[in-house]
Amino acid sequence: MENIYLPKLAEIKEIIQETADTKTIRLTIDGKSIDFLPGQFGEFSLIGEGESTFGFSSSPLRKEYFEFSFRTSGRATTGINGLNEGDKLAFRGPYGNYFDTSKMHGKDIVFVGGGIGMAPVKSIMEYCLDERDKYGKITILYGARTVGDLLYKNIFEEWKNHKDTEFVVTVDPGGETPDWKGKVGFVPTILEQLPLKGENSIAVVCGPPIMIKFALKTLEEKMGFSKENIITTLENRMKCGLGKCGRCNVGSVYVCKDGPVFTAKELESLPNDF
Amino acid sequence: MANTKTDEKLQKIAKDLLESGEVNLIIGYTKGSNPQRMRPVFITKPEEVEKLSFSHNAVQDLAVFLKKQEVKKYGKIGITVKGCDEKAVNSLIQEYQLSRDNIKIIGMQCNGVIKQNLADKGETKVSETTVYDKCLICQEHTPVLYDFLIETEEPELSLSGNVKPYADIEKLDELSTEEKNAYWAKEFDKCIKCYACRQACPLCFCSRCIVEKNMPQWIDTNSEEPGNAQWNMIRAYHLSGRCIGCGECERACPVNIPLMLINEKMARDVYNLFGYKSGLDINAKPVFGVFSENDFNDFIK
Amino acid sequence: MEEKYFEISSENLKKFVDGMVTDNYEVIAPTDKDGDTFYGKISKFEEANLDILLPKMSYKEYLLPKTETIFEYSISGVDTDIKDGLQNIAGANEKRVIFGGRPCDAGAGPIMEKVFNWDYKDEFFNERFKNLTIISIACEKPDNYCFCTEMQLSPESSYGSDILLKKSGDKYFAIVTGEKGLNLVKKYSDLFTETTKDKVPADKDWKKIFEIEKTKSFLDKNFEHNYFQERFLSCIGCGVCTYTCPTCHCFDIQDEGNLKEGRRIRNWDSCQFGIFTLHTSGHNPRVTQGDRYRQRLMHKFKIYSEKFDKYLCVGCGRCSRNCPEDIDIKEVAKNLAEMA
Amino acid sequence: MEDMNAEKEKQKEGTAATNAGSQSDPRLIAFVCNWCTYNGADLAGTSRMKYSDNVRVIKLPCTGRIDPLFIVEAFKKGAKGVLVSGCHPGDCHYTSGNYHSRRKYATFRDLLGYLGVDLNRVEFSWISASEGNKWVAVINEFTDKIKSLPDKTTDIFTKK
Repeated sequence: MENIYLPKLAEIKEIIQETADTKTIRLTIDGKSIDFLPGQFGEFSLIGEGESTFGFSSSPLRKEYFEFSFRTSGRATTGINGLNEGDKLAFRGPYGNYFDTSKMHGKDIVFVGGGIGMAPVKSIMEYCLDERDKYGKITILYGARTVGDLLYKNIFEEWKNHKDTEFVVTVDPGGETPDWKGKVGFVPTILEQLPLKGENSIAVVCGPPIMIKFALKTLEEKMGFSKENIITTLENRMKCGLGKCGRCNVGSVYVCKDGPVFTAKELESLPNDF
Repeated sequence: MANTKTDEKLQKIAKDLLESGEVNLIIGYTKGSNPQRMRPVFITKPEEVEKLSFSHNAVQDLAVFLKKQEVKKYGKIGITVKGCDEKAVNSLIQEYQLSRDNIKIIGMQCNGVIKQNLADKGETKVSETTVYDKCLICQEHTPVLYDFLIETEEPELSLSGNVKPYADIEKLDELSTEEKNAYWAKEFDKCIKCYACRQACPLCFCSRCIVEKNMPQWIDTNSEEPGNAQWNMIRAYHLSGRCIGCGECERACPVNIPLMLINEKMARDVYNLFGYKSGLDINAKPVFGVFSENDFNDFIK
Repeated sequence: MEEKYFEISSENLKKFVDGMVTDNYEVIAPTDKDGDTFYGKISKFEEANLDILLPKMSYKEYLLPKTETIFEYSISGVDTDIKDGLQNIAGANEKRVIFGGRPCDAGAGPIMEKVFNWDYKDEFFNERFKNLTIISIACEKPDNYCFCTEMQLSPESSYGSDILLKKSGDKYFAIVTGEKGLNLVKKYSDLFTETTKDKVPADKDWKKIFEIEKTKSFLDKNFEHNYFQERFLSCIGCGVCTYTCPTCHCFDIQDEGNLKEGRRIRNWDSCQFGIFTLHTSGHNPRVTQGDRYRQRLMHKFKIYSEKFDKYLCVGCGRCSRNCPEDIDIKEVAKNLAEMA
Repeated sequence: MEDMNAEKEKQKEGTAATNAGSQSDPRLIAFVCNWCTYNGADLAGTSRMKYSDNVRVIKLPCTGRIDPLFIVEAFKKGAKGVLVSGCHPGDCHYTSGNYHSRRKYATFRDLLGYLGVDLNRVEFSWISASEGNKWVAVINEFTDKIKSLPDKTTDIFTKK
C-alpha cells in the first residue's frame, strides 16, 4: 500500500532572496533534481506548518536542482521562509499537466509573465532557451507592479543574451525608480507595442487574474493569436493536488489533474468559476 | 392551507412597506418542504407578499441573515421576528452591526414553536412538552422592540411546572469536576467540526472566525478531543453575555450536542454576576464593553 | 460473483446479529440516542432501531473518518522521522459490519470509490472500504425527502450492499451480492436457508417525480442562472448538508503539532464554507452562498457524472431533512429539471 | 499582530509543550501584565527572594490583553496550571484594562468549571510592582496546590 499523501524530504541547496517578500528555493532529492515537466506543480511544506502549492520555476533540463518561488503570506510560507540552506523541506509531486513543447517546435513564442506569475513561465521559458534551436523567435515580456517586485533580476542578463531573443521588462506606472531603464506601463499595453504577429506563434501567459484577462484580450483581438495558441496556467486553491479533495475544480475540470495548463480555447469553455 | 388572519396582517404590512419603498427587502417565513415546516423567504416585490406566512413551525431565527453580505446589500430591510429572534436584532444593533434606521421590525407575538424533530414526526400541537425549552422560559412572547406587532391567534402556552426547562443545567452543576468532564467529553466527542453552530448563530458575525486563524493555530483543526473541546469552549465563551438564547446552534447541530445547556448556563452566570440580560435594550452597552468597580472579585487573590 | 439468495426468519436475524456481536464483530446499526437516531455500535440486536427510515448522519465516517492521520512526524536536529499513517489502519474495518442501513447509504461507497481511485489510489479509503461489510435493509416506505429512485438507485437496490435484506411477512430475503456477504452467511449458515431468485418478491414499481438527466442538462447550460443566487439567499452556509451527506468527500489537509512532533491530518471539509476556495491573494472564485450551493449541485449532478459516470448523490435526502433553513435538494433538483 | 502571537507561540512551545512537566514537577504558566505583576516578580528577583521555579512567566501589556484563548493554549500545550495576574483594581496603567479582564475572567472561569476543568488549575491575582512578597507567596502556594492535585487529571484538554 502506498500513501499518496506522504511527502519526500528534499534538501535546500540554495535560497535566493528575490524581493522583500519573495524567495526562490532550489532543492535536490538524493543530490539531484526530480523528473518533471514545465508547468507542473508540487506540494511543498515545512512539516508542522502545512502544505502549500507551487509551480516549478526551473527548467526540467537543469538536472542539478529543481526550484520554486514563493511569497511569504500565510502560515505555511512563513514556515518555509524561515528555513536555511541545508534544511529539509517536505515535497510531494510533480502533479498536473504540462506545457506541450512538441507543439511549440519551430514556432515563434512570446512569454508573458506578471509579478510572481513569472515563476511557471520561467520554467517553460528556460526549457525553451535550453533548447534554443528548436524554436523560432522568442520574446519575453515580464512586468511587475514596481521595480522592487521584479523577481529573477539576477538572471535577466542571461535571458537577454540568447540569440534571437528579445527581453522586455516593464513596471506599472508609478512603480519605476529614478534609475529604471526598462519600460513603464501595464503588461497588456506594452504587449500590444511589441512587434509580434499571431501566425505560427504561441503565447504563454501567467500572472494575476486581471492581467491574464487583458493580456488574453490583447493577444487575441489586437494581435491575431488564435485561442489554441494562447496558453496560460490557472492557480486555484488546492490541498491534495491529486484530484480528491474537491476544491480546485472549475466546472468539470479539476485544475490539479486536468490543469493547471490550459489554452485560451479551453478556458473559454469553462464556467466563470475561477 | 388557507391564509390565517395572522398571515393576512403580515402580508398587508409587508406590502405597504415594499410599496412605499420604506424597505427593499422583507425577510419572512413561508411554507416549507412539508406541512410541519416553514422556511425563510426573501420578498422584494409587493406582488410576492402572499408567500409570507407564520405559525408555530417558524423555528428559524431570521436575524441570522442580517449578517450575510448578500442580504446587507439590500440596505433597508424589513424582518419578521419572534420575541427571541428580535433580541438578536437588538444585540446586532447594540454591537453596531446594524443600524436601527435600516431595519423595520415586524414583531410576531409567539407562544412557542414546536421542536422540529417532533414536528417532522407529525406533532402539530403547541404544548409544554412539544416546544423548545427556550419557549418555556421565554419572557418575550411579545417582542421587546417592534415597528409593527402582529398578535397571535395561538392560545397561551400553559405551564404546569412539571416540565423543567434546561433541567440538565442544575444536574450538571451538582456533579463533580470529573463527572462534568466525563459528560462533556462524551458530548464533544460527537462534534464533527462542521461549524453549523457558528453559521446558524445570528450573533456569530466575525468576518473571520477564530478557527479560521492559523497564525498561530488557536483551535486545533481535528475533530477529535481535544480539538472539539477547544472549539466548543471558545464558541461558548465568545457568546457569553451575547447569546440571546434562540437555540439555533443546537437546532442546526447535526450530531445533537446540547449547546443550549452551555449557552443558557453562561447567560444565567452573566445575569448573576453582572445583572445583565442580552438583547433587551438597544441602548445598553454590551456587558463586556463596560465594567463596574464593584464587580465580582472573590476569585482573584 | 453472481447474486445468491437466502431466507432468514426474523427470529434468526436477531440470532445472526447477536451472534456477530458475540464473535467480536463491531456491529454498527441505527440506534437511538440524544432524541434522534444515529449509527453506533450495538451490543445486542434490540439496540438497533430498524423502524426508522434513516439515521440523522450517514455512516461515511467509517469510510472517511472525520479526522484521519496521514502521517506522524518527529523531528530532532536535522533528522525527520515520518511514520506513515496507513500502517495504523491496515486491516481497519475487518470485523466491522454495518447493519440495518438503507440501500441509499450502501450506494455511497462504490460511488465514492471512483474519485478515490482515478489515477492516484487513496489507500486510506480503499483499505477501509474493502473490509467493511454492509448489510442493508430495503425500504418499504420512503418519505417525501427520499429520491433514490431518481438517482438511479431504488428503495430496494442491492447496489453497494454485501447483503440486502428484504422484509416479507415475518421473514427476510437476503440477497447476497459478493464474497464478503457470502462469507458471513456461510459463517452463520444454520440461520439462513438458500433459495432462488424467483422466490424473492419482485421490486415494486417505484415512480420517479423528475428526471435527473434533465436537472443535469439545466446545469450544463445555466451556470450563470439567477435561480442559484435567489434560491440560496436563504442558505446560511452551515455545511450540514455536506457533513451529513453519505457521498460528500471533500477534505482539508492540516498539520498539527509543533516543530518537533505532531501529525498531518485530513479533516472533513465543506464547499459551503467561504474559505474553502479562498486564495492567498484574497481572491475567491465563489463569493456568495449562491455560488457555493451551485457548486454543490454541480458537483453532485453534473461534474461527477461527467468524470466518473455516476451521480454523486444517492438521494437519501439527509441534506434536506437536516437543513436548518429547509432547503430541499429534491425540490431544487426537480425545479431545475422543470426549467431545463 | 499575528506575527507577534506566532512568536509568543514559539516561546511557549519551547517551554510548555516540549517540557510540560510531570505532576511532581509541574509546569505552570503565568500570564502577567507589564506594569504591575511583572515588576512585582522582578522585585522578588532583585530582592533575591526564592520562589518555585516551576513557573514560566509570559509578559503582556495588560491583563486586558490576556485573551482566554491564551489559557486554552497553555493547557493545550500541556501546562498543569495557569496564573493570570495584573494590577490591582484602580491601578491599571491603561485605566480600565484590568476591570474589563475581571469581567471576562469571572465568566470564563465559570465556563471552565462547568465544562469540567479543575478550577484549582487556574488562578487569578492582583499583584502590584511593590508586592514582590505577594508574588512569591502566590506562586509558591499555586505550585503546592498543583502538586497536591491527584495525578490523573483528565479534562477536556487532555489528549486521549
